[in-house]
Amino acid sequence: MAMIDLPPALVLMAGAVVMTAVRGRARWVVGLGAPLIALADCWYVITEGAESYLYFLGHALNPVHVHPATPVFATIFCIAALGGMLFSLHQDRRVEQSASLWHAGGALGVVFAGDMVTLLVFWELMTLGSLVVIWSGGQKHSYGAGLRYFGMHALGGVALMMGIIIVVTQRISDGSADPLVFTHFAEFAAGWPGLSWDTVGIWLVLVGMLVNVGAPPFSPWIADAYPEGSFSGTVVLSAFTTKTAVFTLLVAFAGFEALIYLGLWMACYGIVYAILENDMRRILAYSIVNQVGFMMVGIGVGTKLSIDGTAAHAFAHIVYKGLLMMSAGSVLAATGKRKCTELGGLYRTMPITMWCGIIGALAISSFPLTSGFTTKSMIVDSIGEQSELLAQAGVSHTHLIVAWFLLEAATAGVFLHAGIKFPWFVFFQKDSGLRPPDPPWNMRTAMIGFAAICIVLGIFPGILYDILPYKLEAGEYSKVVYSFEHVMTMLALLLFGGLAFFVLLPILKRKETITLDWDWLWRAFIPRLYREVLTPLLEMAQKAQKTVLETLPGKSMEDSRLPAPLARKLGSAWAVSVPVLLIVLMLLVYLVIYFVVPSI
Amino acid sequence: MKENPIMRLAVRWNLPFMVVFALYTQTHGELGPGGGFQSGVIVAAAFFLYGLVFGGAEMRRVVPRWFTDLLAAGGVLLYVGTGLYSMFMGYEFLDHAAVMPSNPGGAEPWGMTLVEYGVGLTVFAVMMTIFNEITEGTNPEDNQTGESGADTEFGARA
Amino acid sequence: MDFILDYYNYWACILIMLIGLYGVMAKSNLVKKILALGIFQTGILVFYISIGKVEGGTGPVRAAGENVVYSNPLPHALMLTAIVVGVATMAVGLAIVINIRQTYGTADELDIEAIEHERGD
Amino acid sequence: MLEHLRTQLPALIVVTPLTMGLIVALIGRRQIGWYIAMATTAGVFAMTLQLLMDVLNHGERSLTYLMGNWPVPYGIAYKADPLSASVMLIVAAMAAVITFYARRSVASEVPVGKLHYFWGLWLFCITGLLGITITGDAFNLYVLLEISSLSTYTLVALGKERNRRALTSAINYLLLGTMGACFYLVGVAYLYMATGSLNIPDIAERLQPIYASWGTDAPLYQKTVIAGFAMMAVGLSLKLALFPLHGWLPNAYTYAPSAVSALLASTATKVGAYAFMRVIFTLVGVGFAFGRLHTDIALMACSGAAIIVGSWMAIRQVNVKKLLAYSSIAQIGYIALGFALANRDGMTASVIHLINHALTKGGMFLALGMVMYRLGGTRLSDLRGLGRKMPLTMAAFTAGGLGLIGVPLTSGFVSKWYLVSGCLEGGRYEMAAVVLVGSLLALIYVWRVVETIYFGKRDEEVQVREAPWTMLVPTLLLIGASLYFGINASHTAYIAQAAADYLLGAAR
Repeated sequence: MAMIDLPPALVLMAGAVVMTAVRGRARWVVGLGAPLIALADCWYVITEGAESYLYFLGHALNPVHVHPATPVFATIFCIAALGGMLFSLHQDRRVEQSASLWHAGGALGVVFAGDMVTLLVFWELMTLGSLVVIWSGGQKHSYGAGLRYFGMHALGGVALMMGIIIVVTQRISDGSADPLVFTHFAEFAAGWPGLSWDTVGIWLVLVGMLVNVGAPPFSPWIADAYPEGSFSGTVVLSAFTTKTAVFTLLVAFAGFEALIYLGLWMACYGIVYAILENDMRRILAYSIVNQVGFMMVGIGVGTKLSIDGTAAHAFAHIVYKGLLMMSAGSVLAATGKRKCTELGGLYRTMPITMWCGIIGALAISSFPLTSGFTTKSMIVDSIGEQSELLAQAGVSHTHLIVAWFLLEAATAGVFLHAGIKFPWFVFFQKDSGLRPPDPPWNMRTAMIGFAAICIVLGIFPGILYDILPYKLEAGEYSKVVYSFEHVMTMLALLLFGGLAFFVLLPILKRKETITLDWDWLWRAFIPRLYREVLTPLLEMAQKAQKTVLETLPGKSMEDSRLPAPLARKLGSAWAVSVPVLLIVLMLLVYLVIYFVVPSI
Repeated sequence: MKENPIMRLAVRWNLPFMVVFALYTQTHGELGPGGGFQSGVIVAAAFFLYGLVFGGAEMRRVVPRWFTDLLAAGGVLLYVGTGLYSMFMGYEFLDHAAVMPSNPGGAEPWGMTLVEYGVGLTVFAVMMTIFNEITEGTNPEDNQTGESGADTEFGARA
Repeated sequence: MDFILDYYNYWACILIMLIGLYGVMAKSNLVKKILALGIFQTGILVFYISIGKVEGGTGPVRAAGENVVYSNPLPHALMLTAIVVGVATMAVGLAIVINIRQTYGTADELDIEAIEHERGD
Repeated sequence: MLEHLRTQLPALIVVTPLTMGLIVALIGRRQIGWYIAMATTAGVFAMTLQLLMDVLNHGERSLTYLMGNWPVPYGIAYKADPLSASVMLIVAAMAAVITFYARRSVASEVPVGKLHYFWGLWLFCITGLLGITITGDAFNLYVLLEISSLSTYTLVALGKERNRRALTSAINYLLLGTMGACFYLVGVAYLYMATGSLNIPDIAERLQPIYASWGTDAPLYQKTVIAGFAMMAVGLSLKLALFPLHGWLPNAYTYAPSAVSALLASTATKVGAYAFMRVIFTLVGVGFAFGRLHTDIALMACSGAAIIVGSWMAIRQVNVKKLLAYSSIAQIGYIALGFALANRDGMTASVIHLINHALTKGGMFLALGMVMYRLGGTRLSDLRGLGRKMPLTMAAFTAGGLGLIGVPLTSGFVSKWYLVSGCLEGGRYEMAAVVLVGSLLALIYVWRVVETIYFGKRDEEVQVREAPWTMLVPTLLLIGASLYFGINASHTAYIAQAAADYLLGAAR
């Protein structure tokens, strides 16, 4: 039964390796075949419930563990990989395609990771893949964006690694039977754990995951890096990194209240910046932050319904965000332009792209009969449900009420920035004079396929609900999702959002700007700190050193000849004298420690 | 100094005696004061004297470099070989009982003697090498002999 | 005062070592540095030999008579090895200095530094 | 006969390279030096492997060999235990692999007329390193230390054909190295004064009554022992290149011939670390060195500073060889930190990092050696865009670099895993943080090089090919081994834990 032992991630990674070697039509076979085989393998593993153990440093590693949320994430990751590869079949950048598969493989590995070492390994491999995808983007700022992206994720990766090491060490010293296991951190579900030595490891793990999920203050990397991929690369990028982090948070930190606040911040932040943005793909990138914010809230609430809602929303989100990115990618591929100010009126010649874009836009705005509606409302409703429960129990639930209102408002805001703004500025608005045709068949197929998924899941949400972590709750939910009250509330919200858009249209007219937010910290503040504080300090130190040296006995520094024993020596890079002096000083230090310190 | 008869005579007369004295020291090496270190240095000193008076090139004619190189390695090999011999004979490394298994106590001086000769040869050769290294190429008279130092251990002469 | 007088041998060794140490630190001529290193090592040699001395002991050669006190011969034997090591070090050092002198035209550390500095980096 | 020779292994391992080195020098100019060196190092490797097996299977986990069959306090005893045997194995393995590599590299960097000297010194250096590891005699350790150091000085100086700074580096190394050895020697003298013995286990035993008399009315030799230990600690810190006594290392590594840099980086400092461990744990005892004198605090301060400063300096270098040298200083900090913790995980980290870093850094220096062989320089600008020209070499370099950072699936991760575990076990959270910062800084300096390799643009279109397979294979072997030990750490962890348990057991 060799299949049992095969982690699905390896299928995609093997595909990635093969991809670098083959040419021509064989690439199509590999690109489409690998995700399909991986999908089959995923479901094989899920239905068989296979557990496969390796051993590392005496502890069991399990690369094919099935968490409750694994089926839904594994499925959508395979679908996203398939869609992404289909969309990029004509892409002539073999490296990018290979890296895309690799990236997807890493994400799939994380989803099946039963222990934290496997998690970490695939986590890093995934980052590596995405980095190459960004770099092969060929955009003007691809390289710098990739560097910043890598720096940010390396930081997160190191935090994650250290956190895992600390957690595992503590578990070993506590005598835990399975110290590596990746599971829920119970300490964090019950209110606020303080920052103590007992929890510092878990905090570091949390930080590592928050970097990838794009929580503040790490959020800007999403809008910074994703739009720098190529037209097809960004499609792939948008699917995996943040959603993998959502998955890990779902497994490890469900019910951690702080995530609600972070999520609310992200939901609002994404909207504000998306509204200010001009670049169509940056708009969509900001809306990733916004959508992931919804999921974060769901994780933070931590009830069965909210967990199901989060998983379902991640599924739906990957599809419609992929769809939107594809539609933006098609425009980019056809016109070479990214800015809303340069686009417009494309509905004439790109009808398929336009319709698919609109379906995606409706889905992201959770319009009834689209997938967004059937999933996002689960999260929002779970908040209402939970706050009612808390009210009955007599516990304070103000934060949930606030959260509920903010999310409802954000729903309207999403419609404003993504649901209307993106299609309006790209496909309608003024006539930019561009007359590009619809993209080739493979890109059209991918878009139509994803659009179909959006609609099908909107009409038959039961299909998705069946693979959710807590199927029972979701199954019951499918009866209420299309209740009259529900639909009317949503339509009212959307109408309000639409109205606001056209009222505010003059203000929303795009200008050519780049907006800085947290990235001000490292793009402006740190360089400035270096320039205006550190450099003068260093110069002062240098000056002081020179002064001290010159006041020492002997002739001045400028005199190249002897005798100036100490003064010249200390400034010299080649002399032996300083090291010898250090030896003596070290001896002195030791002797002082040994003889003088104990007697005090 | 080559022309100074007193120096020439002093060296010619002293050199044999120094070597003999060195041999005397050498033969006392195994169980008493004396031994290879001392004798090697004394022999080397004798030839240093020769070199100082007659010039390095002349000394190297008498004791060529290949010869000192050979002795330097060969002396240590003699030492190590003694140890290896005992090892292959089934004793511990440098257990001199191997030299005369019938009388282990009496074998000690024999083994030590071999070791001391090895040491003496090496010390002599190495002292000579050091002398050569330091004098070679620095004495203008040596350069006149046309000897090139290009192949010496440290001496790519720029 | 007794502290100084009773341990006069150690003070002497330490003085020799310190002289060597100063030379290595303060002299910029590499030959002098190596000579100073030799002085430093000599200090150690003397130190070892003085700790092997037994008061009233004779040289460790088998002497006639009962109850003869011998000095400890082991440090002497060790120092024989240390001398060889020291000579070897000095030989290698001087050989390198000769090379330096031939390459740079000087054996003075500061001059070498100046030359390398002019050449950049 | 063979069975007899097996009991002679401790001596044979040291004597073989010595004899062969002499024979190489004796034969002279004929160019068979490499063949002899290769055969010798391969043979020594086989012998150390056998010795390690013997030691691990032996009941007491240690073998004692008496030179000349003199009983213990009088003669020199060689003592093989799990720590020394594993360090010997790594030294012998690295020596064999690097020797195989070195043939062409050395031939291109050292004049033909000096090749026989080179290979003779090479074998002497290996003799010294192996000897330090196995000797159980404090004075013999000094002699062997000097044998290896003297040959090293000369080997470094032979790099002058490429860059004349090799000479100044060598003389600096000589002055400082001799200084360090002298301090160690003085330390031995003090301990000899106090105990009258030179055999390391014997001294340890004789120190016990001295320790017991501590704090009583008549303390014995208190100041003598303390001063002796201080001297030894300083001397060995220098040999180990522990910050701030690392001054000799960067230039010596940078300007030595490539093969010598690799040998030095992968074995010399490791052996220094071994000697330091031996002095602390076996000779004076951890209870005295750490418990009473609190050397561990000084060591941790030094190693923490080494990690930060070494990595920081590495970031600033433009010569990649020097960058690696500074990174070595940081890695030595990790090793020292491990044994300063003096708990099981820390010691394991120390030993395992000794092995892993030898493989990784050795492999990286070999990779740079191939760049040197093809391009004649190792500045950052020389590496620009080499990822396309020498893909295998550069892949090996990159993989090694990942190991330096401690990315999972590399052996560096295993080391850091144990090290952080040790830090936490000992309650040294600040040191765990230092390790973290060190990883981040390593990321930066490795990144600088990797970026240049793969994304730098070469100005001129020079024809650069991969180096010959005789150089490529050993490099890939070392890097492959370092990756293998990152994925399957069971062997290294077993050996390292055995060594750690032995040392800590001896300390109790």
